[in-house]
Amino acid sequence: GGSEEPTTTASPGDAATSAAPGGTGPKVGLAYDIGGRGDQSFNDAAAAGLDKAKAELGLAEAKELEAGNGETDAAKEERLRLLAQGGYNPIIAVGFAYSGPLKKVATEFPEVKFAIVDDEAATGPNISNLVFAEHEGSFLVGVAAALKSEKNHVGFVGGVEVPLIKKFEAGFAAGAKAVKSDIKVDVKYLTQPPDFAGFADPAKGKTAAEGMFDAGADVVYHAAGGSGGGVFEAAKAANGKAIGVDSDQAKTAAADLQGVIMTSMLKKVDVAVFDFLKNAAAGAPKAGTTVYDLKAGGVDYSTTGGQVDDIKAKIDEYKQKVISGEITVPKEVG
Amino acid sequence: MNAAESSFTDRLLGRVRLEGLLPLAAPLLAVVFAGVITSIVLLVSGDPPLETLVAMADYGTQPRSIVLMLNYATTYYLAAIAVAIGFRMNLFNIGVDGQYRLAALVAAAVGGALTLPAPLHIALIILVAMLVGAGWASIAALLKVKRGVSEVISTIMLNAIATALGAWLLNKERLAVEIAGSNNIGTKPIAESGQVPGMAIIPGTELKVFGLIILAIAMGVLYHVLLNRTRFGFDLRATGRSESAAVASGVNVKKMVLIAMIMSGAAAGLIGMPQLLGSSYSYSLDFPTGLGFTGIAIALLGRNHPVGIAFGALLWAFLDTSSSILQLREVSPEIVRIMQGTIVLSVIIAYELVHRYQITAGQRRVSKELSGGTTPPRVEGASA
Amino acid sequence: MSASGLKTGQPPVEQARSGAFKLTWRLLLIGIGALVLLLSVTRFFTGAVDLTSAGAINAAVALAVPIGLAGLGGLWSERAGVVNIGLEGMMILGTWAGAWGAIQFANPWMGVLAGAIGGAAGGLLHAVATVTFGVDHIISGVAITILGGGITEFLSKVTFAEMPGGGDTQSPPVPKPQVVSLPGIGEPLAELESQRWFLISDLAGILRGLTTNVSLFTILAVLLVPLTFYVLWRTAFGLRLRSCGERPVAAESLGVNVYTYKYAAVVISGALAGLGGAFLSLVASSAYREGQTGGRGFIGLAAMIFGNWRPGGLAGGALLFGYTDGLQLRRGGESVHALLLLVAILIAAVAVYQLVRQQRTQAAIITGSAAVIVFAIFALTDSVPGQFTSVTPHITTLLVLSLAAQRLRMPAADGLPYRKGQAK
Amino acid sequence: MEEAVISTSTSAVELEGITKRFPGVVANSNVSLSVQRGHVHAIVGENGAGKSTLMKILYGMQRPDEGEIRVNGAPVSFRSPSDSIAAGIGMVHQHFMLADNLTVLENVVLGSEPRKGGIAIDFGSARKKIKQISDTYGLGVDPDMLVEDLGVGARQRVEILKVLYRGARILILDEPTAVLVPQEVDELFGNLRELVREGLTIIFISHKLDEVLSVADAITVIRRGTTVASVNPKDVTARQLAELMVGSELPSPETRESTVTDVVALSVRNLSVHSPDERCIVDGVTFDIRKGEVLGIAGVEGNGQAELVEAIMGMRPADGEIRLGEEDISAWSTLRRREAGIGYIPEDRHRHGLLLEAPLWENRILGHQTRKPNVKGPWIDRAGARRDTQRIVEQYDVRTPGIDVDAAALSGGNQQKLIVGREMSGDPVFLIASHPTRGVDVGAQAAIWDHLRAARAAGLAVLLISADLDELIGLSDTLKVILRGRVVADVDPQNVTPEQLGSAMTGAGEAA
Ligand SMILES: Nc1ncnc2c1ncn2[C@@H]1O[C@H](COP(=O)(O)OP(=O)(O)OP(=O)(O)O)[C@@H](O)[C@H]1O
Ligand SMILES: Nc1ncnc2c1ncn2[C@@H]1O[C@H](COP(=O)(O)OP(=O)(O)OP(=O)(O)O)[C@@H](O)[C@H]1O
Ligand SMILES: [Mg+2]
Ligand SMILES: [Mg+2]
Repeated sequence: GGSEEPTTTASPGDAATSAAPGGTGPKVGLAYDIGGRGDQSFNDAAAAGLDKAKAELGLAEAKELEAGNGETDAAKEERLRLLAQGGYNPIIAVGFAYSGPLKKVATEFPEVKFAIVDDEAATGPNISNLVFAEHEGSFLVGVAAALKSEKNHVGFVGGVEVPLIKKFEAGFAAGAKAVKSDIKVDVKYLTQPPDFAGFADPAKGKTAAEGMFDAGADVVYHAAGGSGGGVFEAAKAANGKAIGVDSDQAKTAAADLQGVIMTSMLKKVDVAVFDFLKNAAAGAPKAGTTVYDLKAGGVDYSTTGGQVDDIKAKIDEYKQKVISGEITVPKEVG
Repeated sequence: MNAAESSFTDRLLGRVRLEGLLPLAAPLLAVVFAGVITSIVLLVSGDPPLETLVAMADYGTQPRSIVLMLNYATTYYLAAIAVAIGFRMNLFNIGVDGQYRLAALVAAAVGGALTLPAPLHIALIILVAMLVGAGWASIAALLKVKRGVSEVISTIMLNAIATALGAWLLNKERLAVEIAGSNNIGTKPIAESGQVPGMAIIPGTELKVFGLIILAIAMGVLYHVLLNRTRFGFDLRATGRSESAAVASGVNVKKMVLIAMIMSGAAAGLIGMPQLLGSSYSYSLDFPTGLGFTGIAIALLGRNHPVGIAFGALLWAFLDTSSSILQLREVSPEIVRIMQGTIVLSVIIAYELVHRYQITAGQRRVSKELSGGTTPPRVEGASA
Repeated sequence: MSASGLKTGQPPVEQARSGAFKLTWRLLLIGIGALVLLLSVTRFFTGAVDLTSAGAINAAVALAVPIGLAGLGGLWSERAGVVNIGLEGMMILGTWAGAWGAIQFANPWMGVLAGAIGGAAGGLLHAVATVTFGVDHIISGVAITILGGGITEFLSKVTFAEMPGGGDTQSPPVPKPQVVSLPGIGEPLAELESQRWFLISDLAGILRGLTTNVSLFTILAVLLVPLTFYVLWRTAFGLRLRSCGERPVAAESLGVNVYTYKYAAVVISGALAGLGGAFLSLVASSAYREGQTGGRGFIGLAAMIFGNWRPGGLAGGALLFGYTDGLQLRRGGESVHALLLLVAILIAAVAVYQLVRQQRTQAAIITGSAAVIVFAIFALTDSVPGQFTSVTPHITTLLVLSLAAQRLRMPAADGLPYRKGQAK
Repeated sequence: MEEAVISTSTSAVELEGITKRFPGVVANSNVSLSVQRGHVHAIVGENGAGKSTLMKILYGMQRPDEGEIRVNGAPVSFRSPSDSIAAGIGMVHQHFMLADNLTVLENVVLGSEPRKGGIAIDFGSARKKIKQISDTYGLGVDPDMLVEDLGVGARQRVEILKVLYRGARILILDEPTAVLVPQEVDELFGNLRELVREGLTIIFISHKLDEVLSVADAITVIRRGTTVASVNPKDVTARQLAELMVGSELPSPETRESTVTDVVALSVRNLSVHSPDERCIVDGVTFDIRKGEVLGIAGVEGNGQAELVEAIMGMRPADGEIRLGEEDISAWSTLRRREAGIGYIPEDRHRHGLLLEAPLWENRILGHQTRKPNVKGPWIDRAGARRDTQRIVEQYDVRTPGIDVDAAALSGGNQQKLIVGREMSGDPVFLIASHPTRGVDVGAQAAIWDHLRAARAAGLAVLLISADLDELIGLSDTLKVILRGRVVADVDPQNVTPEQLGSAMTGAGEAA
């Protein structure tokens, strides 16, 4: 394989610097999207999965690379290629942007196992696609929001108006309407692609949420990455409620804000990554699509802080309906 | 001094005039200087300077990286040329960014919508891109000419507006189609006939160089000829150097502003083409962004001179491609960015230093001639 | 000796100073009044209450401050002849330094100070490159913007990552500067506002927005505008600084050390941009967040040009941008749609002016039809697509500039290289 | 300490062995100069001789490579003008050192502002002081005007005011009279004598030798960067002085027999120009210029001459009719007018005549972008342009290291020669010559006059605008006086003295 290629400076020798626990398990390569580890969003969730694997599976080594701003496919391709050549196997690509590049590189290195998060388009015998039913999770928090809303008015703040985030909106709105068909759902996206500042601008998030609370909403759900902090602040100031996203933000958010987060939509990228690594370590990663939906427990809602305990039963009712297929949650804004 | 030779070096290094070995000194000093500063940065960040730089150089000289660099540079070069056209007459077109994104989007949509015989199909796509870029730039141009709105503001604003317009267009009801199983969204892929095959000109790798690198080179030549060899170019440069003098010489400045801005926009339209026709074949959410900004830096790095810009583009491309290898060597991404910034700064500073040295050298030469007892060169010049 | 020769020698141009438009306080107040009236008319007919709501005004100010501070930064350096396109980078440095200082010393004002210093450091670098080494101002600015990003990312990794609640790209919550309100008037104003009366409620809303929950940092920022004017136009320091931007050689010939003043200007410029950044991490949100400037540095630059290199003007530009940005973020669809009506009225007014005052019939017809078109759009739609509401501030800026054809006057030597002893 | 020095020496300034090199040029080589206190000391020399450079060195704006400077006997080393200002030296530069966008007051006080409470400028007292100086010396300067709104004469007075404001004891005036009419010159000299009486020392540069002889107590001649002679005005004639300077003899603008034909080359019918704020700057001007005729326009700077010229060049909108030969060109673009054979020697060579950062041969193309030998169709003909530039440099004796140096590196006089050469080479049918010899040394002056005469004899029609009345009277076949944008008098150059003309220009003449 590529690892024998002498010319490349990316030969395992040089790269071994970061040797984690130095266990006997595989050498794992992780390619992040923009933001990388520490983005307090899905990159971080992936990182969490990796860390868990490090601890429990005794990986020989883990190498993490992150994407640059506005880079081309070629750069992503090269990133994956360098990892493959460096003898990293399996390799995980985080984010749909890696779809094209991963497909290419996977065919170049048939013996290396690849996984990609949030994408089903790149398919191959050595590619595992880890996708999530964000709309289903959002549906549940939509239900929760509607149940908690006294003014029959809720809001959704999206970071950037891209299809992925619109799945959150669609599910949330569906969930809210499932409870109260006449409920008002305000929607705001902070920026438009390719301007991804909307995922990192708390000031904008705060203003948008303030607007919704002033307009009479009392629960606001955000899928805005780093801008979410602003949403929580606005909720606190207006003593309304907010709903977190991706991870259990009632745990991770600033202490004084945790109180306003009634629940969070959990997107368990960490679980997906860990599962994949576990199978890979066992030598049998499942190629093709694995859907992490409600059924699989890949998405869910959090109960930290006990604010939804009173309505938990109701929410779980809907949850069952979705799992049983009695309710099918729309992926797209209707 | 020999006029031809002097004017050549002059052109090569923008306004810096160098005799003898000095032209080589500039880039050399630049590299050394940059190396030193970067080493300091690396030391601070706790990375081994020498190995890291060696690794960079080593990686940068591998066939595959060279291909990547050339492909990056192709795009960067076009971006810088687009900006430089404006700079040559003191127009600051910050709007290249919006212009090329919108152009690429529309061109991709048109190219995907229909199929024509190969050369026609490609030509049409490129034409559309140029038209859209020019059209978008003409808004800023008209605002400046008719209403005296500074192009700096208008283009900053138009970049944002282009983003909104692009987002609106890149939608399933309009120009976009769903990509099955992907969270991405893009225009309908361009058919074979509209694609520009890559060229395997670098031995030792199966990666191909963008076919449209030819277009970039052509643009460079065109830029040079147009500006330095034609009447139009003279008028444009004259306007840039002194508007009042240009007016007195019979140049219609408003018209020049309009034309230059539109040309800059048309050139901007080309920026996305190598990537679109050579690699992605569709404009989607992950189409490269921010190239206009890079173009500004590279244009000035190359002192708005076609050859200088080529070097600037390659340098920039080198820095970008080496990002991954550096990360692989545990140099954190932000350090990579800091290195890029410092290298750019140190390169231009090095140029200035050489320039200064050249001035004092000139003075020393004069004093030698003086002690040599010859009459001041000014007088020789008059009779020569 | 009689000076007759000289006296009569005075050419006509010297008698009447060219009647350039002079902005007086009276004109200013009339303008503001007209604007408020226009807003309340629009609000009244469209029912888009957010146009003049306290919340919107409050948000407007909060969004305008960072832009305004960046703009002031640009003003300082360009008045001394140094183009500063590195504002964004200096602002980014400010966001980190602000948060770090506030957390480190558990005192928001130390954060403010640190933010200024952080930005000033960026300014110093720009000064070294452009003044000492005579590097092209724009490329230096670009490089500094890249550097600013990289350095802050690095710093936040080595500082915030360790702190509880912090991370590589985000700081723990920061202590915020105190928020104050004019006591006793908040409630009654809110009462008035809720009545939805024509004009009165609008004024109440605006007043409440300006007088309740205002951060002390905001007040500081607002004060910096008149302060800048005073220093630059009323003090010896300011005169010398401006002369370096207008005609450095003349300054040099009178013994002014041009380098010193350029340095001072660019460093102060950086400090102001840094304050803008600090405002983002300390007030606009309560933590440092990687990439939170989101291009505001460039908007600041635009605001400065919008204001024709004058403090008052740039403050106006920043406010316009902040207000429209606030509107679109809060209740985009509705408010922005209402703005269409306002715009239609505005353009119509211009058309009338052109017809009556300037006798420019043709122009009037064009502008008039534009007004009609805008009104038609307003009447036929009931909301603006999300993609477009997001650029309301940008479109408005362009609109205002193109309606008010301005005679821009940048400092004569702005962006030109200067070397001592090269006097001609 | 000044007192102590005064007792030891009577020379205010002594320069010894000053050498200054610029890239490609030795501006001064081993210049020595001694100026007595209380003298008006004139320095004369050809363009690029090194006069301004020498003075900039004395003023601390440029540092000598070699040599010593003594002020009042004490050796000094000026690091910047502030040092020389402190030593009581003031300089009026040849190219105005004024910021257009600042007021007169701001320009004057800059660098030595009266303070209120340490930081704020005390505008009140500054205004008072400026008015007071302005009145004492009859400078008639309004402190609150923007400099950009001032005519050249007024700017000159502001420059002088700047120096006086700083209470300088040693005044350097670099070509202060180049832009003034006789009355203003007399006025200025009156002031100078006054100042000398008050014990000030004045160093004064001029290309107008009669002026020099009339006002100077001592004269130093500089040639190619070195002092060639120090003479006493009493025992030299202008002619001898000229020979010392340039080795050629003193030229006179006298035109020989008239060459005026009756073919009208250019006719202007009630031409009016309005400023943006609707003021009438040029007011119904009407005249004809025939082939072979030189029409002189006399007038104090800023009475509409510049606007008149720009209107004829099509550079600013104007009402009225302009005919070139048979054609009505009123609606034509500047380019078309130039192509039709209008040549243009602009008043401000740096703003309208040259691309300072471009090499000479590109400046040759400027204004002739559409004509041979500069272009072939849409293409620039480098070889042709370069060849022709070389020709101009030789024919018009432009002192330059070569045709690839930037125009900025030429001394202004030489820049002027280049422009004249260029405009003549366009074989024009009609030439606008604004101050064709301003700031040009007597040698070059002679050359330029000869060229004008030759062209005129060949049937060229010339519109001549000049502040040098000898030049006007000497070259013109007909003379018109312009005042506040109106033609107020026709004067016969054959029998009018500069003084009469001068008073006519300032309005005083209307009565006479
Ligand atoms: N800053 C400078 N850099 C380069 N060359 C210069 C500079 N200043 C003057 N020179 C050159 O030095 C020479 C002397 O210039 P200087 O201005 O002293 O001449 P001058 O006697 O004042 O001429 P003029 O009569 O036209 O005023 C000129 O050839 C000029 O080109
Ligand atoms: N930095 C410079 N580089 C090159 N040449 C210069 C520079 N500074 C001045 N010069 C040239 O040297 C000449 C001498 O300067 P000076 O101020 O004496 O003008 P001048 O020769 O008297 O011109 P003019 O006759 O138009 O007043 C100037 O004409 C100018 O073009
Ligand atoms: Mg001179
Ligand atoms: Mg001169």
